[in-house]
Amino acid sequence: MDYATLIEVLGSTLRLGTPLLLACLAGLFSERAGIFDIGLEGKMLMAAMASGAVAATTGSAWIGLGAGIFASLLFAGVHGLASITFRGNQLISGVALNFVASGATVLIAQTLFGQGGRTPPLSGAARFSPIQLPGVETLAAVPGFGPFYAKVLSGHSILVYIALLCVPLTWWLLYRTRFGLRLRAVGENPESVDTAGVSVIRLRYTAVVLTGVLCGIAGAYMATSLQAGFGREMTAGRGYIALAALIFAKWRPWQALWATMLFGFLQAIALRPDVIEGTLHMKIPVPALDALPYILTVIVLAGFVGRAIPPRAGGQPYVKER
Amino acid sequence: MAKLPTWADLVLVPLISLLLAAVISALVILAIGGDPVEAVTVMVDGALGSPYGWGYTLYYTTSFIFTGLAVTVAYHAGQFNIGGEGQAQLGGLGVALVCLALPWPHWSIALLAASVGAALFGAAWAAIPAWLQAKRGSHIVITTIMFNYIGAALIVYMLVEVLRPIGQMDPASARFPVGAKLPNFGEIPGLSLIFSNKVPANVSFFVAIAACFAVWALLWRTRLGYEIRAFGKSESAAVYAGISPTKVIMLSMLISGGLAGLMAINNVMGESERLVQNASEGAGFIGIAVALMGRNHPFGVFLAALLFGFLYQGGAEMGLWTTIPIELRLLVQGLVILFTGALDTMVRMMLTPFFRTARGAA
Amino acid sequence: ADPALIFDLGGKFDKSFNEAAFNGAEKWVAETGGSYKQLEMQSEAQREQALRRFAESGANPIVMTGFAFGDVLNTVAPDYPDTKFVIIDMVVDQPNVRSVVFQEEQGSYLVGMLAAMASKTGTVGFVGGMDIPLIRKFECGYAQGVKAVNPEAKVVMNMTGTTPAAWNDPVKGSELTKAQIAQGADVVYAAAGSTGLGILQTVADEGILGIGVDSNQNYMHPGHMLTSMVKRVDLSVYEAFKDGPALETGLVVSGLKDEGVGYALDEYNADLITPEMKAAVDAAAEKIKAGEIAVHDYMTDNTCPVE
Amino acid sequence: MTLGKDTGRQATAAPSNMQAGVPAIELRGISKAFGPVQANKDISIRVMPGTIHGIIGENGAGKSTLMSILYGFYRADAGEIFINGRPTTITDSQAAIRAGIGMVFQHFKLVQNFTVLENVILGAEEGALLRPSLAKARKTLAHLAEEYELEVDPEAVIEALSVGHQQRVEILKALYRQADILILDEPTGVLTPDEADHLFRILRGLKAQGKTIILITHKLREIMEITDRVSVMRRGEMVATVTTSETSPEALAELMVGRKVLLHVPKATAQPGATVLDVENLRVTDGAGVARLKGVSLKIRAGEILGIAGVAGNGQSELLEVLGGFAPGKIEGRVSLSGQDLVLSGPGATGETRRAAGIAHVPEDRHHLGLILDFAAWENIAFGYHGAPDYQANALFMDNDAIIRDTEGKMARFDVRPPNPQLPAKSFSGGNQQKIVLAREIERNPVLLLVGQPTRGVDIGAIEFIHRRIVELRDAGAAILLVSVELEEILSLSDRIAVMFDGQIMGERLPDQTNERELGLLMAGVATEAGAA
Ligand SMILES: Nc1ncnc2c1ncn2[C@@H]1O[C@H](COP(=O)(O)OP(=O)(O)OP(=O)(O)O)[C@@H](O)[C@H]1O
Ligand SMILES: Nc1ncnc2c1ncn2[C@@H]1O[C@H](COP(=O)(O)OP(=O)(O)OP(=O)(O)O)[C@@H](O)[C@H]1O
Ligand SMILES: [Mg+2]
Ligand SMILES: [Mg+2]
Repeated sequence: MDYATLIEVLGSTLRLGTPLLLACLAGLFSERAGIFDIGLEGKMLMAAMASGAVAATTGSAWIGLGAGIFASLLFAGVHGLASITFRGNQLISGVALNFVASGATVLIAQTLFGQGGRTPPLSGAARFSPIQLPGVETLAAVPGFGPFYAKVLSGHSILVYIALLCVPLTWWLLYRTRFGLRLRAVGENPESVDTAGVSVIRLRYTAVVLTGVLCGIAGAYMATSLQAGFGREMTAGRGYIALAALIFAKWRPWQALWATMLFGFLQAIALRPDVIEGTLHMKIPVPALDALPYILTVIVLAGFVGRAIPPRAGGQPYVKER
Repeated sequence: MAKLPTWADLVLVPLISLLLAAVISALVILAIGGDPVEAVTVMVDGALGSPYGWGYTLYYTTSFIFTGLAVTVAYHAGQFNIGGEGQAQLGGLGVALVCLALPWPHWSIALLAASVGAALFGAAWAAIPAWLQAKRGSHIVITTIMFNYIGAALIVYMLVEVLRPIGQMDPASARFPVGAKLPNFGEIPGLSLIFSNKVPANVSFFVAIAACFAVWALLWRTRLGYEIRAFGKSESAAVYAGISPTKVIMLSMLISGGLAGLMAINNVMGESERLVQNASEGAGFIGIAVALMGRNHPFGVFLAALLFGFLYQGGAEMGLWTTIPIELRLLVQGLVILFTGALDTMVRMMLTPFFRTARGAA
Repeated sequence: ADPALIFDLGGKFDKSFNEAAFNGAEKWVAETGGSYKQLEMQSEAQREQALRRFAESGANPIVMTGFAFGDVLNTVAPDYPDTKFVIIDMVVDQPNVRSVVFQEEQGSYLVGMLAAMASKTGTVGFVGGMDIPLIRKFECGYAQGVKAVNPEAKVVMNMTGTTPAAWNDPVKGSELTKAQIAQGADVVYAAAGSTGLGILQTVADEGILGIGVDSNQNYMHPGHMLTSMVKRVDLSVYEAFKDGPALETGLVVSGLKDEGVGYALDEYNADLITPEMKAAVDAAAEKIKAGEIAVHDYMTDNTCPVE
Repeated sequence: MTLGKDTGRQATAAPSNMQAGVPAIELRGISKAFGPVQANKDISIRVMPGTIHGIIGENGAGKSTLMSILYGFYRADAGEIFINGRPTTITDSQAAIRAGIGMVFQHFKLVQNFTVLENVILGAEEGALLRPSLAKARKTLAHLAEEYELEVDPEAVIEALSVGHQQRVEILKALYRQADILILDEPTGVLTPDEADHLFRILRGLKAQGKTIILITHKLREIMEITDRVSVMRRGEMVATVTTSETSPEALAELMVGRKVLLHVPKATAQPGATVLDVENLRVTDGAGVARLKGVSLKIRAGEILGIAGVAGNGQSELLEVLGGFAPGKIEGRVSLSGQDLVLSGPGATGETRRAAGIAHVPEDRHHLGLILDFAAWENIAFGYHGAPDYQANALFMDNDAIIRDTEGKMARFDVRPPNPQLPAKSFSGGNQQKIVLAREIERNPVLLLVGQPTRGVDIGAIEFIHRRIVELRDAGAAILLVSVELEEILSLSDRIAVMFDGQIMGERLPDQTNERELGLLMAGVATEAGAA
């Protein structure tokens, strides 16, 4: 693989890794608070549809983004209701909401636009267009770094940079603020939070809301930035890959960045079998590349590469009195 | 929280959940400008109104019985097998390999061999997640989801690179030899009086019914079933009683995966007669809804599978003859899972006042 | 009986292959005031049920778009001898089936010529959908056209995938296009169903030229659409509907000769096609019709004479 | 310096005027039910400021529940709370903390992967950012550590700390929140004697600073040693509150158990036969690396009951588990049954192999081990014996009808009420549940019966019945290992008594040559002059 190709693949990595990153951070908030969320996929899908539809009708990507976040929050709310208030099975709730999203998105988009569950193609202000980072022109000439700066770092939509910004932000929130301390505590041992006089329920709902917002951005990115409009099942399992990345990252923000970028890279490279063949001098079947993130996750889950210990109270509703 | 009588828990809770799902769906239909009454009429007519409709309804029912039983067996061992989809796909691969291996002399022999192939491949696909859960504590829900994706990729690879006949463009295996063709309801003496030659429902339906009895007998009549249920209720007590957790997790998941895989004799061998991509069409996931609705009892699974068979065939007809998209099926499926599996506490809370007043009055 | 139309996995509104079929049907509706039944495939496993359902309901003729129906049609058609079936892009040898195939290599040759003439870099791209001989046929014709104009030109080629999902993966289409642009391509030919939406969007975003396929896609990104390789699927559907249950079965091969394929020139790309370009391409078209230029059909021997 | 919040109340109260003044805590008519279990019934109590007030009671008496209500963890069904004379509604722990109450729970409420500092500030942060809170806490902790001998590395992660240090963190948490009233729930249950002594020094220091302390324990020695007054709870009720100096351990024990004489089982002198169980130097180290059994040796002969007395958590459970086929950790030593060595770990050590060898086991915790509460009675009768030949119809199936018939017989013989084999175990009362377990284990005529807490949570009538059955089994020639925290049960049933403390056998006594006092001392780890043994 020559440098130009590498640059190309890395740029692609960042674009494809962004929705994974956002969804992964979304999952991080929820699971750190002790709520398992298999429903990242469904929330992203809802957000993609809502943002695509609203951006198409209003012509504004920003309003679309807001709609995406709103739709995602709606689903997050139901998940919160099921798993926090009614102490239901969090896994089943997530699975169920994914199906609801699969059905509802096509249903709504088809009703609104009659294009087979697709929203109309977005153009102009209805999409987040690429932005150039400062000094691209001058720096582009610098050998080595120049192309990297111009082609990999620069020229993405604002949502990509927001996603990247979310990483240090999440880290700071988690490890440097009161809220983060309590959030981490409630996922490890909700009783410790409760006996310290802090409401477990409120904390967990806050986490679920954050998850909704981030999934909303992820979905909106899919429809208004990565693509120009919503198409049925357009998230294509990214919510699950994000979940895998979360485990891979052991529920930590910076590691989440690396994990999602790794998975983004795998996706990017899976698009380019020609590059792989040229680099490795052998043909690797595309399905094998497609399956790689999942295989990696299973290996991590098996604990062969450092054990991934989820937040201890994860998945269990907080019940004081049997 | 106040307790409901057992019968209410078993019958009323799923029915109310279904009702809730139906009401929400009806509202959705109204919201998208459709007519719920028309939708139901079309569904009932399309799924139950003709032998043709019955043929499809029972065909889907057959698949859902297998995947519902798969979820049920795992559930009783305290395992949530969400990998039925992948296991069913792999089962299809097993069926295809068996059917294509020989020019089978008679369908019955082919069915037997294909069943073994399907169950073995399905079980194999459940084996690794099961082993990881038993020995390394890896969460089986996540691993089985991952295996769904890995399985899908594997099937693509097999279809594109291995099984696709030379000169064929679509990624599908060759057609199975005629000797491996299962009689459908139109070809079974007696049933042929009702069904035309063209229905997809086939002898696998009877295998599915047999599987219901087998699973019932397994769970409530055998030592292994006893151990599975005991382990599922209380791991620590099971260990006290000398029940090996590894054995129970492995065996229950192998049986679960085998049942999911067995579904392939219906769709792959009985209907399409070749292996295509995504042959299971989400039936593995519907198994979750079926098991939850059916209260994890084979008889309940049978009834719930009938219901979902109706929903699937009816939904297909609705997609065909009304403006309501076929995706409504997914919505209903999701809502049923949500209400029976995650919001069951809410449903019970809605019901308790009635029982309290009823008891108070008595 | 009403006719019926079944769309393949890319979906009715792919703005390309399936949409062309849809337009043909709508044209028939506009002319005759008739009505027809339609269905979009959601999954591989549904094909047989779809065919049978329409046949059972008495629809006639039943038109389906896409080679993937070939196998099931082969088994379903004999069960309904009184129903006529029309399959596009595939040959099914049954007495009640009309098979319509196109000489896409000819149309692709013409747009290949245009691409080579419009390219400033001497590198042009091709992004195909599913990697099957049919799409290789597009690519091979395209490459022959490119080389005919500029033997030095480079054709960068990618396929989106190996399964029908490749028809509906705009993200991948977009990424592949970006990669081709990085390799110098400044004209990209999208022959990939719905995936083409992503390809052409990227073409427009990146400011290069794109070539549409099947339908006339010039209107989608005016100024960035060099042309479209039109394949008159709409006509095939229209004619099948018009012929009705009495339609003649057998093989129909449609090419430049009967205007079954061609390149699109309209107000959206008029500025991009110079009179010289038009003249050259039209001349080539005549020669092909006359048999003076033989465009190799990939599917005859699964090889392509040019790289 | 004083860190406690200066509310202008008393500093130190002399014991003489303790009775006067306003109580620091007064509870009136507190009741609390968990579903069918009435954990607290109309409880009233007054605790004077600047004193150490003990609460004792058997397992399940409702001590923790009462204190958790005071701390706002549970909400009482009825009753009032007065803090320093003011009526106070305690809706949650925040309210309790505001009222100056701190609590160290029986099961610590610490975040295992947090540092000490993080645990201390959790919920008591200074602002939205952590840094200032941590800085302040670091300083404050240093002072507190100095003042109360509560040294612990503020940067250490909890899971790396010993239990004793974790407890200090809990105390620090309370002090950091400026608690004036400190509740400690069985603080010494998990401590070594040295750590316990240290804790008591801390508590005396706190008392000297004017803090009010409530100490829950069931160790009489501790009550006598440190408390000013003591309240006794039994079966959810408060039976008495007395001044410590005016009572005796014996009197307290009687109040606690609530019955002077346990119905004595008429039992003939034992006719011991050959040695059945021979345990030699058994050692168990649990998953966390803590030694649970430190070289236990004992022998039981056929037709003999060996009673193991001891405070819960001194290794009795582990002893039962090893013998019953569990692997509670790393196991060393030798155990033989009728001369045959038992496999102690690995695949050969399961409940199944133990039963095959003739060992029956009535576990201490019948809800989590002995029964599947959702299973019907007949399914529970087969539990553990589900592979028994008489329960199989053929090679494939179990014979459910045979099990049901067998269950009907067992229910009749053990007077299980209601005698309905189809009822789920959870719908039987505690005593009847226990009878189901006993019927299952006893009627297979085991060579050795392991029985833990046979009458915990069982009413008097059932107790007598259960005791008789155990003696009958002995007379039939079985060896019986009885573990109980009820001294009287041990005294009346056993032919020999071994006392366990801290994973070791402190001594062996004959029931007619010892008394509760001596056993109590042994149970507390105080070695006494061995009597005739
Ligand atoms: N959260 C709960 N839900 C249901 N029942 C409970 C709960 N906590 C305690 N109980 C029950 O309430 C009763 C009193 O329990 P509690 O823990 O207060 O007793 P305790 O005196 O502290 O016992 P121990 O000495 O064993 O700690 C017991 O029967 C117990 O099983
Ligand atoms: N895990 C346990 N193992 C044994 N006993 C327990 C356990 N948990 C709680 N208990 C006690 O067992 C008793 C059983 O409760 P239940 O309400 O059935 O008693 P009960 O009605 O008095 O029974 P009975 O009338 O037979 O004596 C309770 O007092 C409860 O505290
Ligand atoms: Mg307690
Ligand atoms: Mg009672």
